[in-house]
Amino acid sequence: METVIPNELVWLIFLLPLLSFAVISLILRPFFSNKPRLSGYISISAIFGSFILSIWALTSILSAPSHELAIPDFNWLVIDSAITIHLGLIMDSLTAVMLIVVTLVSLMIQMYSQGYMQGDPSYHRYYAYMSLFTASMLGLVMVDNLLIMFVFWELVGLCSYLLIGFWFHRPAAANAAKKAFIVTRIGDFGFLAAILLLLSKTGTLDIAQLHSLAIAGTLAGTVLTLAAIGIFLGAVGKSAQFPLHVWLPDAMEGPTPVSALIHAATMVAAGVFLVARMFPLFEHSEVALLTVAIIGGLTAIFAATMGLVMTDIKRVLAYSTISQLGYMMLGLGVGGIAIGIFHLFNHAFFKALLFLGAGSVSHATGTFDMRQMGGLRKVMPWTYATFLIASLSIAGIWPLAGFWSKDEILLSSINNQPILFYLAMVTVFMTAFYMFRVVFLTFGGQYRGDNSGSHSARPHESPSVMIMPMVVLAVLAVGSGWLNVTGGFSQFLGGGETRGFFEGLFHGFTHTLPGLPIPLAWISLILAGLGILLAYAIYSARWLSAERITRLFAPLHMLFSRKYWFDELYEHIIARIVLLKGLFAGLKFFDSRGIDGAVNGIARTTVATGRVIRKAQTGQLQLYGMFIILGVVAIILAMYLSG
Amino acid sequence: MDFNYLTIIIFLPLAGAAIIALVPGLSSRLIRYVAAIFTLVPLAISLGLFAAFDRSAGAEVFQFQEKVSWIPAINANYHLGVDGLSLPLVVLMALLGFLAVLISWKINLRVREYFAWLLLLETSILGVFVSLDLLLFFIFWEIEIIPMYFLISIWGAGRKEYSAMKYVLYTLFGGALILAGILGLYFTTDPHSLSMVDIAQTDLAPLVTSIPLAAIFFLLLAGFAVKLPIIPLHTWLPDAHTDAPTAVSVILAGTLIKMGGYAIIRICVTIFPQATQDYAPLLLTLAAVNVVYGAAVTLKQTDIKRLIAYSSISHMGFVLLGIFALSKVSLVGAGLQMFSHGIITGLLFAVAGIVMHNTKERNIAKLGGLARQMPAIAVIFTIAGLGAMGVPSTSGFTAEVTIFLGAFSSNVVSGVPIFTIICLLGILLAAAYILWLLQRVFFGPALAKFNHVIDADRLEKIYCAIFIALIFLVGLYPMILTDVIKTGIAPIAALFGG
Amino acid sequence: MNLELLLPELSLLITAIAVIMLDLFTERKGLLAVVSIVGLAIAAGFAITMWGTDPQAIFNNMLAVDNYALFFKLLFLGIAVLVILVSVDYVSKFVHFRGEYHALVLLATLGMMLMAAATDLISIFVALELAAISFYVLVGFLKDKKSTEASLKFVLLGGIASAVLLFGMALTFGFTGTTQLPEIALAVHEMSAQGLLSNPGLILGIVLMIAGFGFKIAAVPFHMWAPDVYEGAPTPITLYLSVGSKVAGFAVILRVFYSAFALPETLSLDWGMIFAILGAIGMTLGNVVAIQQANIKRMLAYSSIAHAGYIMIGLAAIGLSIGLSPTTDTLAPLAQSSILFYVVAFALADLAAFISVIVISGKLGSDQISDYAGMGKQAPLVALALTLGLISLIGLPPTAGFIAKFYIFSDAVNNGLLWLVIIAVLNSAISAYYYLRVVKVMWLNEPAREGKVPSSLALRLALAISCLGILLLGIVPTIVMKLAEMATSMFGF
Amino acid sequence: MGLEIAFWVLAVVAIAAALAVVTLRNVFRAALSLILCFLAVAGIFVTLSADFLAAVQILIYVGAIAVLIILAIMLTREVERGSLSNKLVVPVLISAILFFGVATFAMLNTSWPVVSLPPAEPTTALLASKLFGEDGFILTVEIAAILLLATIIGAITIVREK
Amino acid sequence: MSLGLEHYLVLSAALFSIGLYGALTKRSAVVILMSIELMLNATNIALVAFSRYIVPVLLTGQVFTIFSIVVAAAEATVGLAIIMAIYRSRETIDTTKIDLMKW
Repeated sequence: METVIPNELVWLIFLLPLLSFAVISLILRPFFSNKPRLSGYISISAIFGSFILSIWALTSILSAPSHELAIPDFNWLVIDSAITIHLGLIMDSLTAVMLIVVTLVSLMIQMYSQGYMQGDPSYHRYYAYMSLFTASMLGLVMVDNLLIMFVFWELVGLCSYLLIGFWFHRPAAANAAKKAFIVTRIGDFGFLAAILLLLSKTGTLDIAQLHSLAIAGTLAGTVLTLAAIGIFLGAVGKSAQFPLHVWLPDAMEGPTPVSALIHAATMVAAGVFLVARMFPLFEHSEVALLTVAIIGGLTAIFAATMGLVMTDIKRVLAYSTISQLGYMMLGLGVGGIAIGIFHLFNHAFFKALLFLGAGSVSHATGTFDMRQMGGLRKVMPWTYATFLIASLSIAGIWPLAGFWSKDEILLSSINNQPILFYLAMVTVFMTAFYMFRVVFLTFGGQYRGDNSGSHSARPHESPSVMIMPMVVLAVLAVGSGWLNVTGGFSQFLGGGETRGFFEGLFHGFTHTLPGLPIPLAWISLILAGLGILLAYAIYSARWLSAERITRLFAPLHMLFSRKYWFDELYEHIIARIVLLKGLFAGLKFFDSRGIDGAVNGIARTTVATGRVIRKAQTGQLQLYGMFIILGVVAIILAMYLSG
Repeated sequence: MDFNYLTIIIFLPLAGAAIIALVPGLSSRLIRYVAAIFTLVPLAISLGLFAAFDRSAGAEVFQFQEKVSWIPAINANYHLGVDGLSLPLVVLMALLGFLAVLISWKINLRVREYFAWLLLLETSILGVFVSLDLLLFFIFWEIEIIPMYFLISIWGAGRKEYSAMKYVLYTLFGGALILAGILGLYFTTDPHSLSMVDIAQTDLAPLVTSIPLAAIFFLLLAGFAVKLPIIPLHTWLPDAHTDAPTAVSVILAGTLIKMGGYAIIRICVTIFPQATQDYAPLLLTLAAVNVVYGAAVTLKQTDIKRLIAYSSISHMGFVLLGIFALSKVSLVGAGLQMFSHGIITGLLFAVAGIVMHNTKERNIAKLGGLARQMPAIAVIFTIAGLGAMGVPSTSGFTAEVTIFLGAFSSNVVSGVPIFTIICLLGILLAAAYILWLLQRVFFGPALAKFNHVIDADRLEKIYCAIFIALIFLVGLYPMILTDVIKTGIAPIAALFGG
Repeated sequence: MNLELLLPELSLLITAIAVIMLDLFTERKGLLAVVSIVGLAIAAGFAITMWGTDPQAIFNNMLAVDNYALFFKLLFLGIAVLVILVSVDYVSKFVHFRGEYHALVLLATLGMMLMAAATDLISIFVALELAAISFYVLVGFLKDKKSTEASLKFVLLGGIASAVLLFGMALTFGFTGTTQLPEIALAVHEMSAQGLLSNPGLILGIVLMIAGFGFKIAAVPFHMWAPDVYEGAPTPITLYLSVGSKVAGFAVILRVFYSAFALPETLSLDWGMIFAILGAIGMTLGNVVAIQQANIKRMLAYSSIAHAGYIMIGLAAIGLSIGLSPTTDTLAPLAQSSILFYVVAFALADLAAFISVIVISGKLGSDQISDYAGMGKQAPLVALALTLGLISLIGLPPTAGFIAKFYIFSDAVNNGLLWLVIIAVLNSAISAYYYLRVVKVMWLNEPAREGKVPSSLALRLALAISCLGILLLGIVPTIVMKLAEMATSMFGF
Repeated sequence: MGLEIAFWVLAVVAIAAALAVVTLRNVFRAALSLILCFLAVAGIFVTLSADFLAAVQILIYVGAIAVLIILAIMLTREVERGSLSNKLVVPVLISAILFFGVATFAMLNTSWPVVSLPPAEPTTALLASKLFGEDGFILTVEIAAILLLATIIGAITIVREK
Repeated sequence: MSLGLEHYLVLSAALFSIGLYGALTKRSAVVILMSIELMLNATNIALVAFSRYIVPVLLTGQVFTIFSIVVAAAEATVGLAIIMAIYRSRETIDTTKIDLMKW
């Protein structure tokens, strides 16, 4: 593929899924409702097309000078000279990487969904939403204008809402959907404020122009910091960073492939992407960059602690996702675009795989509760194998994908933020522990589920349409990290040095950093190993009793399993008591009794006045006559009194 | 100029009303068709005008003008014309007028009177938007009270008589102040003039009589504020909305309250630039209060229509923000928001009406799980809701974001970024109440008591589809409107250096 | 003698006598109405031919023949025609006195016409009493309890008011030495050098005259007879009191105050303010109390008290306009034609309202508003007319009432009375409450009884005329405005 | 001097008679007091050189109005019931005194344009020419005639049974 | 102080006030009518006095008085007729009891 991809086809990357959405919702669903499969095929073909085009775009960008393609744009909103918003695309290395991630993962997951969603009455709707989401996500990563990006930013949020609430008849799902949307909107509030600020100070929302303004120093100081923090607030919401992390675990109410695609691989990573996209702004504001790093680092360990104690497999994965997103933020904060995005890249594959695995498990057992599982290793070998690979990868075991990106983050943080580094190291341990806790609980031991339940069939391996995508992802979970063994990935994203493949393969184990007794890679590997070992000890070999440990750390366990009471704080105290029952109820009372009461009061007073005055009209004509005389006297007196 | 398009647009519905009211022996069915035709034709003409409107830079501001001397004694003229600001609202009203007839198709009570009043209502609102003479404007402004009174009090629900009377009294009080303001304005000009166009081009400051300009400004503003409505003059709106028949709610939310916003721009801002600028911070404060307070109260509503009504108050706060930020972009945004809110909230009311009609239930707490029984309605309602909470690709987002962008960047009024940021909270709260509403009404387990509830029928689907198409059209391609609106806003923004 | 200038009055007098004579000789009492209307038409014809001629003073300056007077004469003649039309059904219930009824209506009309033309305190007083005596009798014409009570109240209070008016006229005469309005003006103007306010005699005289005339127009606090009398009187007479007698009162006030007490300007300012305040109180009181009324005639009585308040805004505006921008040598021609327009608009609206009441109450035998339930179904056209009349009384477009309010308020604003206008416009909003209540009852409530409401051709004709008038004045007010302007600019004396 | 004495006597009589009219409980006596008052006023007219008016006063007031009133008293059997007062005595008294005070104040503090010409006497011929002459009040007389016509028609209408 | 205009005026005011008092306090309609006649008489005194002192040769005031007397007579006639009518329908002319219509 020597030729550069034509502009029209670049647009098509985004338009194909959109078209699929339109076809499904406007044609298939109304007119072919008895042929649900069709919509799956349409959607998958569309995303496949996008994937192929994305690869073409990637190769074009690789060969383009400065890794960038120029795409002409359209006017979206132009009001004379006062404001100009273009709809245009930015085709650089970051976009290209994201395109690959999104299209590839989406493709895999949509294929998997054919099996997972089979027989669901809303099959059409599912694929319509999936297509819409993919389109929006692709739009998000491609556009060159902050406002338009915000448009897609909101749209992916919307799709997330729709898909979390896909089974809307379940109150929990409906609740979770609403919560997700509102919580992320709090973040969007910051994003939008930043957009407003940037436009008012610079007059443009074109991302490239903003970059150059920040680099040139025109955009600097408080404005820059505020804008960057505002943008980051958006990212915090979308990427479920502390303190807006509460929506993501609840979002697991959606169908599992949705969780895999949206709440693990792509949409939640959009926050990381956003920071990366606007990185020059962060780069020039120390405060902002530090904020990113701190929030990221804190979130990583904070979420991991909760992941330790969850019993729902998807919730463990959800906290894991939050934690890993924290890593990415940390990576961006301390290391730059390449490091953060590299972890995003790897994480997309192994985390999607983990979710698909969880989906496969629940497909077999009808539950997500790990206490109801066990022993699935035998009946679901493929699922077990791929899940294990992904777990090793996320735990950071050499030479799987997770190891590479995580190591880079650790490496950068030790140089810049030592405290965060130590926290990250603890997180490494925890990650390995909770992942293998899942593995052992789910696949090890004996089956603890209830065979006589509604899911009457015995646990069984999932159909191949589900297994195949998992296998593909497993390959990627192993190998995606190798892209940067040479530093090529970083180079592509504009940072880092290159080295030979084999040199790179062992580089981490041979270089001891100042301040550390042994090379970093060893340390992290040992910590991960310890984590796995502990999990083995407790949940597989049962050398240690889980119950006793729980009792030993009862307060901590309570803290973790109740999620630090954040839900209670937000939903009960702030939302329900302070706002709804307090402030808003007060305002409503004021509205109906105060303002409207005053209005009705005035009306009543007028009427009552009439009632009183008419009493003067007694029917006694002489009284009337008296008023004539009193009137005369009053007028005269008034005239004299007023002069 | 060769053809009196605007006159025809305004008075065709009136003619329809006259036919319906006076020709004896029309069957209900025939009456509906007559009403449909007499609203469809104005819609077609208004769309034609929209297409023919000269958007080029040097074009005349007011187009399709008609001017006939009317009451020479007070220099009042029958003067019509549209500019970029009013044209979209005319189109909107013509559209809603037609859709209102469709929405009312199932009305069976006193059909003849109903459609006569409905058409008269359309005439009066259209008249407000195209009048360029203050007296004429005011006449149309006031005429609307009578049909509204009847429509709410006869075909309404709940405390309909109370609400209708409340509406009338509020409007009359507002009208009273407007009348006083118009008179004050009239006597300030020299020679006395009632022409909005002429007065706007006059510098009033040297002409001030015993009545200060600011006083006139506030008289007019207070009158318009009732319509918009600006808190604390808003309490008629929830009652009127709650108890009005569906089609009337649609028109009320769609265009009637826009009369307030339109008039503030057309009269208050354009004629009193100095007072506008002086008092902009006050008005911006009210805008923020409208947005946040309105949304907060919305969250506590239990009646489906009342909730939407309060959300309108919140959304009108954005219009106010856009207006008094006084930048060109924000003013265009205000114009856009008026249109957008018209279709979005119009749709919300239309669907809420269907829900209430089909389920015989309006208490949100007692509804639930309807997405199973009425899937089409659920989808439509969701789309309308998305518009109301400003989700991108709907017109709601485009309009609100334009206001925000314009307002935040405005350099006419100091401190405006703070107000803008406060108003941003409105979007957040909007998400909360819309999602809550959706969840309570449509999601959750299906309730057995609604098992016999039917979904939208074909007619309902058709008019909802028109609304939806417009919501997305404006949301995705806002320039279809902004190109027009900006021609009307440009001379106004120029008063403030924009 | 310029008897030809008295032709309208003479023909009316002759008609009145002819009607009484005819009553003695014919059994076809329907003829009486026909003859009366013919007589009124002839009188109107004469009046029209005089329109536009130069103002003249006749009979030693007792009367003026000017457009101003002619305007009112034509108005009264027109109203009288309608009153006789709407009385047709009413009168047919009497066994006796049909001739007297018509004669008295004609004589009252004559009295009011003379009031509008009189330019001498003596002729004003006598003309006013002619109208008043006729009305005293007409009010008591039914001779039932209510009617006689109304009549008694009217005659006794009217007597007191006459005495008060006469006392005021006496003081004015004493102060100026003349009873002729133009000469009074000269005398007052000459004496202004000595400081007018230091001569409380004149002020007392003026205030007493305000009270006396205020009784006629039902201005607060001289209004209290009105509700009781309106309620008790035969409805056509109530109608005539409301739109005829009251308008005649305004015609006199305008002429007296404008031609006699215009200068010095402090005097104008004073009575301007008095009218402003009385107007403000009147409209507020009238409206607020009207809300409480259950009887529609009584409600309309209070409504007409309120409307007297609105019209007084016009008087106040005139007073202030002279007071604020006096012309030194001669009086500026009366600029404000708004009062004239307003009284026409008010008359039309009240006509429509009262005629509808006559029709509906004629069927129901009740004036209670609650009994009007369902009239929208039983008598849609009459209900529509009543609705239109009430809307015009509220002052909503596109009716005459709106233009009238706009016109009269604009005069007030022009003369710095913005505060008064704000009170007035808020008042008209309040008034909507009780007017619309009637509308509500008619259109929303279910009828208590079945059956159509019959109405005679005469009533329908009268109703149609007034409704058309309301709409005509509301949409193309220019014609009447022109006439009103001519009437005020050709203001003779 | 004689004029002054006459005035004072007549004034006192008039006021006393007037007070009697409004205070006496016997309606018939009140009516007689009214006649006395009318006569005193006629006397006052004489002191003002209005001889013709004095005659008219006696003829019309005493001869016609008072007779009518007495007739009415008889017909309505008012004598038996007596002339009672309503509940408004105190407020009306205050109002009347206030009015009297205001009126007296106004009258005494005004510089009336008094001319010291001798009055025209006798007045009868003069009045006749005033009333019926070419440049007089002939029109007003006509109106008064119509007024009386209306009165007669009205009174008959009202008094006769239905 | 010699006899002058003011004396007559004060007398007139006094009689007027007395009449007024009577008109507003007496229950009997006939007495009220009598009081009204008193008031008119009082006014006549003022008119004649003005006529005598201000336009002694023109007699305008006296002319006015003649008309006033005519009007008084007419009012008395009509008033009494109405009183008769009301007596016929109610057997009383006590005005405090004639309050069928009020408020």
